[in-house]
Amino acid sequence: MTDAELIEKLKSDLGDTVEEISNPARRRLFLKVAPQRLLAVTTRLRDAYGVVFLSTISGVDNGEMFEILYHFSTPETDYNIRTEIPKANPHIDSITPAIPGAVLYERELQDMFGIVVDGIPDARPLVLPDDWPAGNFPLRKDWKHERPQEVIPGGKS
Amino acid sequence: MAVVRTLLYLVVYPGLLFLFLYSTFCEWFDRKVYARFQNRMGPTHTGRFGLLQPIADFVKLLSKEDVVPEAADKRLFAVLPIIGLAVVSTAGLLLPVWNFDLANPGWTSFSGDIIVMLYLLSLPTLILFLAAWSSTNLFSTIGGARVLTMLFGYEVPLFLAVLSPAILANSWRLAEIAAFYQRKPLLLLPNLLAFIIALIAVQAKLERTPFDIPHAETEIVGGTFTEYSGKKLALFRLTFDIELVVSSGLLAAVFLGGFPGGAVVGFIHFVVKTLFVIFLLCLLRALTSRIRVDQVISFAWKYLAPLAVLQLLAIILLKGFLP
Amino acid sequence: MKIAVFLPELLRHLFKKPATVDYPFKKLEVPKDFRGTPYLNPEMCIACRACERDCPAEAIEISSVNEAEKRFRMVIHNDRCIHCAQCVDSCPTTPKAMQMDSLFEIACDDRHKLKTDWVYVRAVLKPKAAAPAAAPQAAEPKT
Amino acid sequence: MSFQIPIGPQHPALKEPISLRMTVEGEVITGVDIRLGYNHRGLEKLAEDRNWTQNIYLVERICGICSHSHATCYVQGVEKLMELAPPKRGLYIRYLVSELERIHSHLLWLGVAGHEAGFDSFFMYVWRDREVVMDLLELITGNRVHYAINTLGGVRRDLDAGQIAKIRDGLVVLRKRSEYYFHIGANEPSFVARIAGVGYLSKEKAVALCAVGPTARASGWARDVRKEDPYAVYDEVDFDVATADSCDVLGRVVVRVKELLESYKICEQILDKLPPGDIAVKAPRKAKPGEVVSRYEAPRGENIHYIKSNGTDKPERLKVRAPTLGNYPATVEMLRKGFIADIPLIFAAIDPCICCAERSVTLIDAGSGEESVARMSDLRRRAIVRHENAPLKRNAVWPL
Repeated sequence: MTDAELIEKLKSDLGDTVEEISNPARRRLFLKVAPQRLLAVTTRLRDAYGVVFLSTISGVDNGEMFEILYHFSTPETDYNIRTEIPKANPHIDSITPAIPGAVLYERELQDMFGIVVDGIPDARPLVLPDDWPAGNFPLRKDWKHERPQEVIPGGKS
Repeated sequence: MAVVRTLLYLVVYPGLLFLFLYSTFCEWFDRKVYARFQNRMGPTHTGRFGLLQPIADFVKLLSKEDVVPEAADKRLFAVLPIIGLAVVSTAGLLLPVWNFDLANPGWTSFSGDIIVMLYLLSLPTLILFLAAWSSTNLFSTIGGARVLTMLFGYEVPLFLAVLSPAILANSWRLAEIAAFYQRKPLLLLPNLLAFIIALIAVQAKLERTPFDIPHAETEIVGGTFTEYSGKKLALFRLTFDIELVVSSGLLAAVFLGGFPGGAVVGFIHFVVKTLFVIFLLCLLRALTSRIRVDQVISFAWKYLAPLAVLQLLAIILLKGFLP
Repeated sequence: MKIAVFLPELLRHLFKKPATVDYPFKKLEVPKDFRGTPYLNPEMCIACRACERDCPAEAIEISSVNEAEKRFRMVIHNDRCIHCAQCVDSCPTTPKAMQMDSLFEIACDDRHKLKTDWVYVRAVLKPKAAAPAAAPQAAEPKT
Repeated sequence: MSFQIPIGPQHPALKEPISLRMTVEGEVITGVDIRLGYNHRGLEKLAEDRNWTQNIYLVERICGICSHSHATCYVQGVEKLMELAPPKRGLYIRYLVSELERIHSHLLWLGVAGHEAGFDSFFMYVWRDREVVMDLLELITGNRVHYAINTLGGVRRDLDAGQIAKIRDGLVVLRKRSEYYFHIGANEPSFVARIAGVGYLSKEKAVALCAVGPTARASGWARDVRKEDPYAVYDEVDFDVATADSCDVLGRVVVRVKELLESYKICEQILDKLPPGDIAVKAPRKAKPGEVVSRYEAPRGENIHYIKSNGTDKPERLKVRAPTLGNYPATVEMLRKGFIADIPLIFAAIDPCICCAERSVTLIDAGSGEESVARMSDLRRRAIVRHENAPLKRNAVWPL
């Protein structure tokens, strides 16, 4: 099945649950869905299209909004599901009911962007230390890392 | 005079000094052969051909910081390496290396010394277990449990295998067993199976691959030795080296026809035969991968112990036919 | 399943030469394109700062000593250098002002000894000049 | 009696820091927890203030073993963003290096598997043979580990006839030796007894937990990015996807061995078809705004980079998912109900590359034993204080 046929099928199948489907390159489909429909679309894709493999979840800080991309892949094509949530109220539903392997990526998302994933089975921080100051989310654009002064132990300067 | 002689026996030959030098040499030999099996160089640069490397390691460990865990039973923790060393050195005294004359054997040779020696050789295992347990580290505890578990596997086959030549020789005395096979070397052949079983069991006793389970570094870090450092670790390593010499000497005396000849020839026999046994142990080490502790037990009880019993039966039958 | 399949292999190796190189006593030859330590040919450098801009480890520092005399100072922090040779690729001159040698034993006990610096006069490249245009008198590397 | 043992952050079986908390009952594992973040380097944030060229070397240093994988994955994506078409010869050389890297990585892994099982002879032989491919890589790229052969728009170094001949010779030696050693390694009873039936991961679980690479393929799930999303030269070469159905560590060994043999085949095909011409085109300094998802089959599995550009010479966002991170949930599943003795083998069987999985923020440190985590700077300060206050030459006791 080529990408174009697949897009037609997806459009007729999912209807207006998907806001936008684009195909910028071969084997790359970008679907845009509303955050509250994410789990439904994921489940539907898993059951009807065999989309079981989640490569990763990447988040981008776009200023006012967080853009979250779920990168799925199947032998036919890659699905990248995009959703946007407001920075003021960063809540998203967990997709672990559909894809159990998503938990690590969702934990990373929580750590790095401060997005609250509702219904995540394991909400502990993944990569940040326990004494990490609350409210610091490193991959947000307004978080700046200050490089510490280089000190050479026992050195002259 | 007798006191001086006894002291010389104890301290110089075949006592501590000789055992120290010879065991470090054996460690060098073992490491070198192991390295050559694996296309490596082994110790090269300390002393000629790296001969001094084990001594250098020993001295280096002696000079290292000695850390004792807070929660450990400190007295037991400190005293165990010394007891271990004493036990294996005592076992070393029983080796028939210096009993040149069977009619007038030294005061350490007596009827039943083979049993005493086997007993002394099982003590280090218990000492290891105590050392592991007293250091209270999690990894040590697991290692200690593994030491004891393995003990139940290899000890019985080892005893059965070592006793079968003794039964054939009709003696419980190492010097007499050695002398018996000296007279009738062909009778060594029926003991071949027992020799192989004893080799495997000794390998397990010395905790070398494939039986290095109690201190399998990739699984439980240092295992029994996790908390040991500095002087105590050095003594433990020396204990293992001496145990290697003593147990290979035991196998050589029992299965390879003893160490006949006078002082010099007998000593050369001793060296050649123990090195041969160490070579075989080293080969076994290079040949296999580590197995799990449950596999050790099932291997020992499914194969080693029945085979050892079979060997014993065969020897007893053979003895009936012999004049 | 067989027993002791490794045996012939092990015994054969007993008589083979070790595969190990006795390193500090014998040394291996490195290939001719080995990426070692970067160094500067001061007579070719036009101080365009392309290397400084592209260096991923920020190991190159170029500062102006005297703008009127066109004297520049370049410091290569070999303690930060990751030996990627991007500075050589980025260098626009022909022949290159930045080059790599094949030294690999540069470890030492003090990070400050790893700094190399040059004070030099900016070269003015003539279009087809084969010889370096500027005098290299000020170009002694100091450590 | 059940108790918890910490495997890592420092442990002889793990060459890199990760913390596994095992709840064990005797020798049997009953619970597993993985803690990351011991050595997080903040690479994704760092990439946002480096230019496109600098980032090649930054992502290359995500990992030492699969350095080329990350660099290639990144470069592939940026080339799409910049709409560059690298010349054929450049691509062939780039993917030749990537196959050689796969060979070196798999040989390394086989040796490590031998070592974890206590089979040191196998380890030594395999690593000795690995030197052959390391030397080839050094010959081609000028370095043994960080090849740095990728540049935007092609590769940086060309191959000459002498090098090609040497690579062919090396491949012949490698193939001969690997076949021989795998034959005898696979017949050594004590080794096979250690790895067969250990670390079971059923196909359903592998799919559900999104396992990647050889781990998934050993569970009978034939997924290979090179086959399903053929990038660059992979639709021009002929190779098979290796799979195994035994779902255990033995299956993972088999998959990697088969992949090695496939890689020798691919390398030879690439050398046969190597076209003449340029090796690189000039790349612009800035990329147009856009986004790209770049996938690459690293030796450990699927490697995916999401790159977003905002029209400047620096990326807006670079998301790196290394294969090891994808395999962690599957590892937890595999370790359950295993023996303590199996931990190193099972964990090593995913070919963990901890530095790959740890990328995003600052140096942190999981403290020993207790569940306390301290900042690296804090630890360093404490270490310096302790060093300065330590009395000279006294029997020290553990300071806890």
